[in-house]
Amino acid sequence: MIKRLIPLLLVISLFFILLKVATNVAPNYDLTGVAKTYAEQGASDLGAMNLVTAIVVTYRGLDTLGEVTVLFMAGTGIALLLRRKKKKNDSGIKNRAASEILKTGSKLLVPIITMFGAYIFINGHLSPGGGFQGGAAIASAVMLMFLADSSFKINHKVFVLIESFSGIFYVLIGVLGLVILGADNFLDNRILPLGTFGTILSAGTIPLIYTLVGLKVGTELASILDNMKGELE
Amino acid sequence: MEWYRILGSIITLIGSIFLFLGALGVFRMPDLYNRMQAGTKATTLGTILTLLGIGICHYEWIGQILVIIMFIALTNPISSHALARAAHFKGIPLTKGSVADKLKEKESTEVEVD
Amino acid sequence: MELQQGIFILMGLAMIIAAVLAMHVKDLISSIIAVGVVSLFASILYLLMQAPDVAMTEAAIGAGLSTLIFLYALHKTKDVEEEND
Amino acid sequence: MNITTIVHITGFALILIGFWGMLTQKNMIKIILGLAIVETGVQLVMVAFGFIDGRTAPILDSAVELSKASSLIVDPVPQALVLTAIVIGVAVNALMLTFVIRLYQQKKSLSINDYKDLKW
Repeated sequence: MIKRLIPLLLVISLFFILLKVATNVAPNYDLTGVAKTYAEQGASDLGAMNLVTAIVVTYRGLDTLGEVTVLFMAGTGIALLLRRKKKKNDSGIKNRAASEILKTGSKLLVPIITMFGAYIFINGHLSPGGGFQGGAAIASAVMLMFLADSSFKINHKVFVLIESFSGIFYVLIGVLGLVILGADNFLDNRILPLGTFGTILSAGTIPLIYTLVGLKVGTELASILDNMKGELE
Repeated sequence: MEWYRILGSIITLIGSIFLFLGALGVFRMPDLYNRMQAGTKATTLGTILTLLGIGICHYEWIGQILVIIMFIALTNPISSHALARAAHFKGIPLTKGSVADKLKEKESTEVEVD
Repeated sequence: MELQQGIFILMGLAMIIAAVLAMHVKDLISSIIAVGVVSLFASILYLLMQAPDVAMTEAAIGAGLSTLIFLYALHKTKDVEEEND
Repeated sequence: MNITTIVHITGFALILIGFWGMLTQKNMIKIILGLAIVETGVQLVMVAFGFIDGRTAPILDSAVELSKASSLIVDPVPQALVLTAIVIGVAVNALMLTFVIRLYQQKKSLSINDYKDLKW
């Protein structure tokens, strides 16, 4: 009884705190503070059509770098904790092979999904989407291969290479901002010309950075999936 | 009203009728395989027709809509096929009135060959 | 009440019901699928709230990858049990 | 009742349900599922803070006039924050599930009551 009572009390107190929040928030009718500045100057400053991309990649670029680092740490921790033991042969459960339709269909779909992921992160500054969404789409393609073909294995060497090089280039682009534009300009996108507003080769380094982030996130999520999958078969 | 708008609306209406029939089939069919069959065939055709109707009404979007139709035509039957196969291997029974079970026959012949 | 608010209320109710089911059901697979449903409805709400970027992320990661990771973890913890018996 | 309030109520309800689940469930995977529900609720609440009725998405395409952009779009800052929060959330969930798998390999149990090694 007492075991149920304490959680109940905690949930009720949380309810009153949240009630206070809910009743005190008035819906806002205009942008204020930093959001107003971003909305007014984002286009002329950075040349990106998608303001969320502008905030994620440039205005708050350091946060994104930290976030990619956290993702990398989580992936490394998972790989470390679930490291493969010696392969047990013949656990008794045999996997049924996937049907021909499923194999052919997934082989047809995987390149299309990967291309769609690349399209998402290359067009991140023009349309909704960006590195994280494109990376998730690429990881979904790997997930489809895992589900459709139980003998499918990812090429770890290629994945590690892509992941580490995209990380290194991401930091290098940040440092180039310091070198070219002077202090306070870490991860500035204006080291490349801004170009014509609304075309694909515009907004300085934003497409470049988002491509690197997309490759990194995609390979990291795919490796997390691979590690979680393990040697079940 | 232009003629293509009327044509697009009619096609969209036919598509939504198919979608409704698919939903009815999921509700009324006796076992899992029949339900899955209704929920896949009817909704695939219904979705394709609905999208096509919208594409005819707003003809500047027809390119994107053709790509979406291709995706649906690839994914929907394949995923349904995989689900039905998995359900069959899991041993979910067929309805009493069914007359043939080709997958079972195929499996038994395969075992004999091995 | 306008149509838009009605849609939001329906979506919210569906999310709350799915969340309660996820916590209440004994079967773990149903529970995981229910959490995936909560994520899927959340992504629709993001789209209606004019946040397409967040909607894409939530649909791909929250409803897709996350569910699969949970299922893999469940499979791994079940697998050892069967071997042990 | 406006849309921000509706979504806030939904998000707060999700937070409470997930919190209650985290506190009362015994199965460790279910505790993590509760945390996932809490995450979804918090993200919904944060996006709803930036929502303004009748405005369009923060993408400055042909539908948005550049000079009047700040009066036509919703707040982009919470969206950017939530975008990163979702990706971090799934990484954290995966890491916690990894710990659960390792614990299970040690004691062959998913119940939180079996792990009392540090309890005195």
